[in-house]
Amino acid sequence: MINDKYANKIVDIIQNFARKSSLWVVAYGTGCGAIEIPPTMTSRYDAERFGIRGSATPRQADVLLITGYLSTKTLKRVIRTYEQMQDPKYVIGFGSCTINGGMYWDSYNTIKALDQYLPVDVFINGCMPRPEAVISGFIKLQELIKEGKANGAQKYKENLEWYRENQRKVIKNWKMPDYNW
Amino acid sequence: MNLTPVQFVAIPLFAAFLIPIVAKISKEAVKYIPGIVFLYLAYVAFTLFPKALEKPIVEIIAGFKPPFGIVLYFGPTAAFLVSMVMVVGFVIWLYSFKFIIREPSEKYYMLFMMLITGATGIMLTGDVFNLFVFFEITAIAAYSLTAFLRDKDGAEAAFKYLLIGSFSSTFFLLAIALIYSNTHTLNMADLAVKMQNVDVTTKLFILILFISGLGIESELFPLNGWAPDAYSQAPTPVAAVFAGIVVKASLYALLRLVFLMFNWSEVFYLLLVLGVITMLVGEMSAMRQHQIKRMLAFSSIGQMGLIVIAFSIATVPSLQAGFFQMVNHVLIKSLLFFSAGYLVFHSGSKDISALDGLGKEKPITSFFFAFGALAILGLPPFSGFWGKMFILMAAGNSHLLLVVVLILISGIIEAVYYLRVISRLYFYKETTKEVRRTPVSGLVAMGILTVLIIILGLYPNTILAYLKPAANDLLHRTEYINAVLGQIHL
Amino acid sequence: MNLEKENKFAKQINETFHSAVVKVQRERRIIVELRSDLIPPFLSFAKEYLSFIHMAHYSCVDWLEENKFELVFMLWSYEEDVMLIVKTKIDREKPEFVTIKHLWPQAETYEREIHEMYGVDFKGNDRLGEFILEDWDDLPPMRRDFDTVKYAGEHYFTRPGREDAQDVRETIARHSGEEIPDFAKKYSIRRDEE
Amino acid sequence: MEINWLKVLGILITPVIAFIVGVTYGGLTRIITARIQNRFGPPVTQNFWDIVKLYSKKTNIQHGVMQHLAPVFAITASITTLYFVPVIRESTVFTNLSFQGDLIFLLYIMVFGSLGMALGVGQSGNPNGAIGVSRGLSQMVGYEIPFVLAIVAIMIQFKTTNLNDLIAMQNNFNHWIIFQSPFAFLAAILAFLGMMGYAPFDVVVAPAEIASGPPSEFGGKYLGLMMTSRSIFTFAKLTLFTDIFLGGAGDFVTLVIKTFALYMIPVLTGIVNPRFRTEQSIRFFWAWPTVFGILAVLIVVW
Amino acid sequence: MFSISGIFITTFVSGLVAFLLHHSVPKIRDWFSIVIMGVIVYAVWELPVKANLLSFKLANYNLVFGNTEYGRLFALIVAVLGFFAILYSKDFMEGKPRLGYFYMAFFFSIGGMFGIVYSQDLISLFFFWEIMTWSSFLLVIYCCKEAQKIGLKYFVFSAIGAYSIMTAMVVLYSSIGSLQFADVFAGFGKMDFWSQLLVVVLLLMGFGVKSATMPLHVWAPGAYRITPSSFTAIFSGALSKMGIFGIGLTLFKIASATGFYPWVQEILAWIGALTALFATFYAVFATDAKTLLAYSSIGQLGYIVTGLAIGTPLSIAAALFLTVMHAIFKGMLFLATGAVYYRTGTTDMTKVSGLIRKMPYTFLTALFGIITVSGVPPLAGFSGKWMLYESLIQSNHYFLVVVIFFSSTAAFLYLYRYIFSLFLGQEEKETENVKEVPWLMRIPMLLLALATLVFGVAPGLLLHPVSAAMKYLGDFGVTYQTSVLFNEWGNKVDMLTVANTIGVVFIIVTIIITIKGYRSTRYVTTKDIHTSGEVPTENENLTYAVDFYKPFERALGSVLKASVDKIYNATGRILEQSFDYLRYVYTGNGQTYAMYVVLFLTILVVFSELIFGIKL
Repeated sequence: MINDKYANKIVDIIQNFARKSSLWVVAYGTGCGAIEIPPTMTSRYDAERFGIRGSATPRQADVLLITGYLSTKTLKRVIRTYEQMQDPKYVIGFGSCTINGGMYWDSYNTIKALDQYLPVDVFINGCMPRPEAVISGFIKLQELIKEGKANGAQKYKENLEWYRENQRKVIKNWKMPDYNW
Repeated sequence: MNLTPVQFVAIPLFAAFLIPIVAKISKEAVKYIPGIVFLYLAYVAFTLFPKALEKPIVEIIAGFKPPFGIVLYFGPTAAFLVSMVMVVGFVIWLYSFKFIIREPSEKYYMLFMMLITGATGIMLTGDVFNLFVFFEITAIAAYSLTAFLRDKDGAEAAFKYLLIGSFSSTFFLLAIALIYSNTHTLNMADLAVKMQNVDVTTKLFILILFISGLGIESELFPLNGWAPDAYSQAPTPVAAVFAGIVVKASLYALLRLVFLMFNWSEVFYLLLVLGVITMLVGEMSAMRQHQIKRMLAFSSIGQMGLIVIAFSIATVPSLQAGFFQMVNHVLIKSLLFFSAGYLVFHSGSKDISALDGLGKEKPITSFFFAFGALAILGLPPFSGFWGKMFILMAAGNSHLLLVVVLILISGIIEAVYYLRVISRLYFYKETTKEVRRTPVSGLVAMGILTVLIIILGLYPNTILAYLKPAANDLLHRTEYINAVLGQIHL
Repeated sequence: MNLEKENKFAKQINETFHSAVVKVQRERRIIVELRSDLIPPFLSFAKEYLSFIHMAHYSCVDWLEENKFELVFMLWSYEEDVMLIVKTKIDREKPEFVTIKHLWPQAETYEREIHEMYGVDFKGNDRLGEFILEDWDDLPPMRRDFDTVKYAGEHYFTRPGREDAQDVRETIARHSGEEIPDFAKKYSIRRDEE
Repeated sequence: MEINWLKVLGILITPVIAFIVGVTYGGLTRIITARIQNRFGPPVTQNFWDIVKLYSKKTNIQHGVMQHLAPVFAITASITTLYFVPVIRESTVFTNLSFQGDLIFLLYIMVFGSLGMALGVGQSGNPNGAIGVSRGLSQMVGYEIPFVLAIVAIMIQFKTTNLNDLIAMQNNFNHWIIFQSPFAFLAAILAFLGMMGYAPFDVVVAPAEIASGPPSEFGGKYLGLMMTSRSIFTFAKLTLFTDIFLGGAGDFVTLVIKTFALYMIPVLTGIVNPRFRTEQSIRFFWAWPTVFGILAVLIVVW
Repeated sequence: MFSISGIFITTFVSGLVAFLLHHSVPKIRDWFSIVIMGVIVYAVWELPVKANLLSFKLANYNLVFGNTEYGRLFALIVAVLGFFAILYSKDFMEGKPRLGYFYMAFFFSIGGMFGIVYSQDLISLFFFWEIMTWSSFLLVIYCCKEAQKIGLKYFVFSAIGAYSIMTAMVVLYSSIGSLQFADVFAGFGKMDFWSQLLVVVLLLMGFGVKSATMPLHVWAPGAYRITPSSFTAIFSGALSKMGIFGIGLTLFKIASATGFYPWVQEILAWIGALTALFATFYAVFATDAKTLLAYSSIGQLGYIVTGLAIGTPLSIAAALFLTVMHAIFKGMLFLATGAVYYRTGTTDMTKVSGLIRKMPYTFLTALFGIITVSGVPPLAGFSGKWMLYESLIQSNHYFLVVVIFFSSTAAFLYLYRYIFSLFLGQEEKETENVKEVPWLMRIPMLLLALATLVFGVAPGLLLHPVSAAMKYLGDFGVTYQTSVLFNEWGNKVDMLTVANTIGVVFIIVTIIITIKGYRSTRYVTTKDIHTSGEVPTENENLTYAVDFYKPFERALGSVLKASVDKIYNATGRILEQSFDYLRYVYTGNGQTYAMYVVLFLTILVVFSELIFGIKL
């Protein structure tokens, strides 16, 4: 419609601002870290100040929060959930387990590095991270979004082959619908 | 040859004696005799009918004038009934033509002719004792026909019939004896006059005897114990004969006597009550029958109840309705018995449950049965509709609303059991068996009945014109008396 | 210590099952060791006659050295407040046992778990399919001869920088001065030593 | 035909105003909720940014044409309802089409959107959505009784079914129907609680059990359109209630005050209440609210 | 050709001809029926309006047939719906057994209905009423063994209804001496109170059976379910209207002359409303689509009865309007359900789902159908409902309007369930290869759908014949313009404005939402849904179809447990058992029979004084 460069830029700025100020987190507690979400959301830390809100379904959500360890069984569901989210979408790795396996480093049933399987925009360290850390992670994400750098979904789309290969290595019985966008 | 009412009695009787003789020459020829007789007599009946409408034909037998001699009274009622008997007789003969194959047919036809003799005699005679004689002829022929198949059940049924029938004869004879001892006459018209002088209690006793005696043959509850067995065990055409001829004739006799001699409202009230009870009991019992012919027998009883109701209302429209329903019942019940006969014959069992899926196997016969069932329920455009309607209207005109309701309730019960059979015939089982044919004569017989039912249903005026004189004739005894006795005083 | 009711139970058990080795461990604890083929009748006996109506737990222990699996049943009597621990040993090479789900329906779930984690086959239980693990095609993971570190190393990408990670038993051993048995060493070798 | 440009203007800007007001109310609600929960709460514009974000999603998915059209149904119903409700009394610009309809018509046109939404939800194939619809419809049957009783009471009391007539009758403060027919107001406002879907009557969307229910398969522009519709619809409903019970509004300030006051009733109720199960909420509506409704009718009749 | 006798003869003879054709040249059977039905529609349309078109004397009764505006309205419903149904039948019934039988019964029932609406005396009305009854009965039992019990129930209830009419006729005839409408209407006022009451009650009962008014509705759900859908459209759309036709006549032509008319109105109105209410409840919990529609029919007929009973011009207009609308939308819905059955072989809502992409036209029909039934503007259902509510309020039936409104709201429940279960939700594996129905089946459905739209925008088109029919019923006038409805307080709804507003907004928003991000909008299958990350397998269907309204059921509690049907069934059972005992009167034993004879004689003798008044 309007191909003017500046107009596009303005639209981009507005859109990025809107995306930044409205982060809906899909309510999917994968591991023990999910226990830190309630204090983050409720009156003590009140993440809603930053427009962060829970969302019941991946269709409406913007942010996928991987709260801690991820067993292979859960990974399958997480991938599915991630793929059902609408672009633009962001992944936050939450806790040590998503970074290097944490205390489950030798478990026969948990993955050790999340970014092998999903494009992570922000990692939050800690076992488990305190709400302050969580909020700071979110704010980092917001900054990235505002600058237009939080393009994990883009990365995923472009390197789908690689991600798929990794995913398939872990999930033996691969029966997933195609990711078509 | 001069056409006279006496032929109705004489010719069948003659034919009945002729049949064994002819049988000696040719067994085949025997079969045609009753047909010829019926055709001829039907011709006679229809020729005499207009005359009878103008003026009742009274024929004196053996020269003695009434009240001393024997008279045959061929009034509108008799003319109507005789015509009916002849038509139905013809159809039944047509049907029996192929149906009676296993047994000596000459005996069957002989008995059949005897029965017709008796029945027409009942309808025509003007003499109480003659009435009794004809009554006995009919009854005896009927007993033997019941046991015609010579099996155990038939014999048992016939014996029961005989047992009850003998009560009937006894009561009848006793009544006649009482009448004669009190009035010294047996001529009915004369009796009607003279009975007025008879002591009331005697009269009442005579009446009770008549009702009990004739009520047995006309299937009034609780005197109709013989009927279900006789109907279901006798050969199918015989059942049709019972329903169509025997019962109607004896009902006519009862009504004639009552209307002539006991013209009291209480009598009609009693008859009404009996009619209602008969109807209800008949229909209710029919509902739970497992054998189709027994079911039809009980349905017959119910229908008789309905007819009795119509007559006992005792107004011109009601009598007219009664006659109409009589015709209906004769036609429809014959059709039902005929088709049921072949259905039972082919299913090999008398049970209703054995009829599953016969609709495919015997399409035409089943169709006739279904047709008959719809007709007897009083559904338009079949003749049953008008019969029921006339009766209801007549009852309504006499402000017998309760009777109307009861008739309608019995109609609902009737619907239930007839429709069940239809369902079984067509929808319970999908058979892939070959179509099995019914003999042509049977189909023709049923076809005639069907056509008659439809004609009467679409255009009841066909016979309605004749019913009013008949009703008048039965209702107004003075005309009868004048017609019979008037000749003397002229 | 009043062990009257425990002893009573022990006596009753001994009277009925002569081969049972009954030990009253302490108050409210009775341990019974039994041949594996006598377990179903014994459990039935305990439930019907000795009032142990509640099956509180059902588990399995891997005795690698003896080449046996030990099945452990824990039954509880509400009437006497006594726990009955029933132990039996079955063959480790071809582990088979019969189901007891007709006695306690909840046993079915325990059996499914034991089947998945140890590979014990329960005759009569028709739901021994996939339970918690999804698409598992290796040794049953709770067997002691299953090398979880090796498995994780083979199957999962391991981020470098975790070289100092070690088996918790070793750490405990080091701190407490306890000696690690030989067989255990086999399964707890430090990565860098390997 | 002469075109009244003022009316055209009204038709164009009324939905926009309704949207702005509705979105602001939504933001305020969140702040108020937050304050009551001892939180700070999001900015007032939060809802607006939410909607903008949803519109600027880069991908949108739909499961079929009915899902595609469902938000259209919803917003059509919202805007049509708005057009048939007199927004500002005796204003050429803001009466729109209200002279063409009446109360019963409004009751029915309000369902249009829900029906379309329900169809779209059905096509999404998500069982949670269907469960939500099932609950929503059941609950609707619940609150419809007191609401209709209230409306009927008012209609027979004032012998009119036209909203404009009703407003005209309430020209004075003490002629407001809330004072003339308090029971009707009670019944209607209790039904209104159910209509707005705030707690305790929010079992329809119950995020924790059925994943937000009906809209669970809607995202991106579809959800954005739905939220837009909801904002407009909220405003339309509030205006309708103001018109019926509070004598309408002569200017925007009055309108905002009255509607906001009305809006606070379900919002504040919602904040402090847990959630009813479906049958509980139905039973609730069939108890006291219905009694109030019947009382309202009886009082009018006698 | 365009004489009444022509119509009758054509219909009935065509029935027979179609039967014969089935057995001789089955190829032309269908087209023959379609052409004939088309001719009949034309003939009915062209038939002049005259009270006495044909009269003759049959069996001492004068039978009169004539075309009144009132009858014409119903005749047109029958003819048009019949035409559509028969058009639909060609493909729908293909390959089914007993087609000759089907067409014969079909034509006969159509003919019966013509007879009813054209008759000007009670005898011919009853005559054709019975023809209609048994021919439709034949179609009820048409399908299978399962249908037999249902058919019997239908027949028994029909018989109860018909016999009530008959009894009323008997009473009327005995008091007035004629059964012609002209005489009956004129003479009814002079009858005594009890006869009047009896006649009115019996007539309403009789007609109420056909219009499935509670508590005489129990035959309807089963019968509607079991008949072939092409006939069910007629059954529910036209045949049940005969009851309405009769109720209309009874109320305005007969009962209005009596002193207790207001009572009759009030009671009937409440019966109608309660019928609507309870039928709606039952419909909500039905699991079979046709049962659901059957209960829906009962409910809708309840509205119509209420409308008629109120008896203000607006309410009668509403009732007649709804009558036509009900014929249209219930025709549509049954045809659509039939289409589903045609392709999937079942109408069980728990077994079929997700047909929208396979059968879009059928879905469209069903969609229009449910929007019309629910009364949501701009389709035509709204006009009827609106008039009904307005008339109820303005005639001071406050609680009635609440009941009606409530059941109308509850109707959303079952309507949504209907369309959701059949067409929406996830696609079944079994219905993978389902295609849209043939064009001959689509055309009737789509035409009817179009009709709802046209009448929705311009209700005046339909109010024209309706108001003409009302003129026949009495001095009723209703104000209307082509697209504007007026109530009695002078308020109005302009349907054209409404439709325009909705249309314009709808189209604009549709365009916007379609253009916005058109490239990035993707279609995904209904299997691709958010299920907590679980991937449903191909054979797994997650459509929520069983116990759809469990919460509502819990809220209603024990209200639903009460069922008239159970009472009827129990009565039937008890009666049959008692009849069974009666059977033992006939023991088959000769001695017993002889004893009966003796007993009879004895009773007559002993109680002679009681019986004859003479002591023996």
